[in-house]
Amino acid sequence: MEELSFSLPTFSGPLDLLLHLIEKNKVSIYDIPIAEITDQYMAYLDEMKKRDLDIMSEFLVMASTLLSIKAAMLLPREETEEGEEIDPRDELVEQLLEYKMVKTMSAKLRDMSESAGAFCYKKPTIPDEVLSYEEPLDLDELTKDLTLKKLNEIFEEVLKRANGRVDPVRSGFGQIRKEEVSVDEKIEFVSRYVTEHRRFSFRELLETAPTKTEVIVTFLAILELMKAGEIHTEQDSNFGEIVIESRLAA
Amino acid sequence: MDIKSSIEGILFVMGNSVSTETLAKAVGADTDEVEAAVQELAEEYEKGNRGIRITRLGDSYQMASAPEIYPCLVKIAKEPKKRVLTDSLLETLSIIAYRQPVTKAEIEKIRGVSSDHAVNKLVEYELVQEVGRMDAPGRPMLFGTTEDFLRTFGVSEIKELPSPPEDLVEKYRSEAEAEVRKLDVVT
Amino acid sequence: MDIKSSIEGILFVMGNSVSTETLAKAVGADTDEVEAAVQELAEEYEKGNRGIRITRLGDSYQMASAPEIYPCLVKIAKEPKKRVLTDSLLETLSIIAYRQPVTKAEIEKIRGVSSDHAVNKLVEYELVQEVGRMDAPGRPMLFGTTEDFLRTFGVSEIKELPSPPEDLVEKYRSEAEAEVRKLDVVT
Repeated sequence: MEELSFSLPTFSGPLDLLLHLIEKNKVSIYDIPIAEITDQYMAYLDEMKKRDLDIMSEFLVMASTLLSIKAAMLLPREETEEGEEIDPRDELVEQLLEYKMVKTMSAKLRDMSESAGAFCYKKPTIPDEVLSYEEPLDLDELTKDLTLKKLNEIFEEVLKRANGRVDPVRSGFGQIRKEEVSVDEKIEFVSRYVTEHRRFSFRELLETAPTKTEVIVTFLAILELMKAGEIHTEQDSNFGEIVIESRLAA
Repeated sequence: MDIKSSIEGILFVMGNSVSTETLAKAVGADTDEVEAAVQELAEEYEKGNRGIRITRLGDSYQMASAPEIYPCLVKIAKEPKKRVLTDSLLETLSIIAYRQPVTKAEIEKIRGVSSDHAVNKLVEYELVQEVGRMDAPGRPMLFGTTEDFLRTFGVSEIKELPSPPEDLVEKYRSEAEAEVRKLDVVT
Repeated sequence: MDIKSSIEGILFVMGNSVSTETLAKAVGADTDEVEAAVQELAEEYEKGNRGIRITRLGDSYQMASAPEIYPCLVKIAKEPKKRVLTDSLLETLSIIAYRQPVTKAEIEKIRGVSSDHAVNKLVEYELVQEVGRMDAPGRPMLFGTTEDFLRTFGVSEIKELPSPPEDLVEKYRSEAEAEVRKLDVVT
């Protein structure tokens, strides 16, 4: 067995190292002396570990693969259905062959990139006249889907939306004044309303509340009455209609 | 490879102008030889009516495309700008059409959003133009529709535009005004 | 100006690779005419031993300097920084080049090491790109080479890459067999 050289080349992976050992020992890929190669592989691994504790787990996986093949070599050979002996090294051999091919091709690619590097390219130099050119405006094309009727509809839509932003309650009010509605008063009012109407929507009830404050107080009154068990409320979905129903006997 | 071809390749890669001195250094010849070779090359391109030209700039030379290919270049050199009337442009246009002459501030009040960009785009598209200034503090610009706008819609005067129901307009106007008045009270 | 000259000018200005389709759009001809004109132009440059070359990259063409003038160029221009591809990167790249489209898992199986980092680096270098997803559990990403790959290795298409691996397998196999026979003789 050869002496280990201590100027360790870097290997791109366990297969790379394995191939290196096979070539160094001048043995055939098809007939790897597993025992020897495994010993050498492990020795390399030890040396690598001394230098770099972050040794890649893949190298260790290969080490265990080699050890398991080494063990299998000592046992009587398994046979295929046709009665041929199965060499425990076969799978590894296939993998090594494929890997060797990749190495050959990558060496070729490296050569090719060196000769291709002599081609030089140029950055785009687009003249200003071209860059500042603008297509002439085609007004008919631009407005081809637009009719006066549609423009009119859009305008009305815009106005409606503008209207939606104006608070009708506040704008109809003219000025700010203190609201004199207490929750107690409102509870009394709603309570009466419940007795009269039995079942109605919250929206209906709000028609009796002309200001924002009254709306809030009415809502508080509803909550109070619910707590007291006088009414029952239902709402099918978020923001849906709230239905209020009396729980007191008519 | 001869001097002329070497210079050709160098001018191509450099793109910018290259001085005769630099060219001489590159090809290992004196400036007179370089000068003669570049002239010859420039003439070949010119006489062959090629897509490339060599232009002299003082003591330098530069490779450039022939101006004749500009029409080809504009077709592919940049993404054509897509001009479309977006919803916000349409809204702004409708306000200007029905409320003209109108200021940007008024448009913004109706739309509830800043309309600077939309107005500028419409001016660029030649559908809207400045028609004067309002006699108010700051003398804001007034906008109206263009003749192109009328022509596009086949009407001869703004008056011919179908008007939105007047009562509707009035309703919105009075409501909006009412709120504005109320805001005055608060402040 | 004829198609050939127009294409010459366009390739010069654009600098990058331009697809035959784009060229056709620019000069207003069909792709066959463009193809013929570009071929003719490329041949003229080549046969005239000129300083400019036209290289094909898949369905695109790009103007380049003749490799022979590289020594002249480095005398006056900064030498372009070459990207150093480590053994790991080259191995991964050659697997992708010959096996594309290929998943990371397949690459890892051939190399026997995790190739995540290598693939990501190659994507960053724009030599490799995602080309789709495999119709298999987990829908793994498939990788293939880019146009930059063709440029870097001086080929017009993947098919031009040397010796398909299949031939090599046979070579190694027969070599190995010869070796085994030799051993038989010795023993």
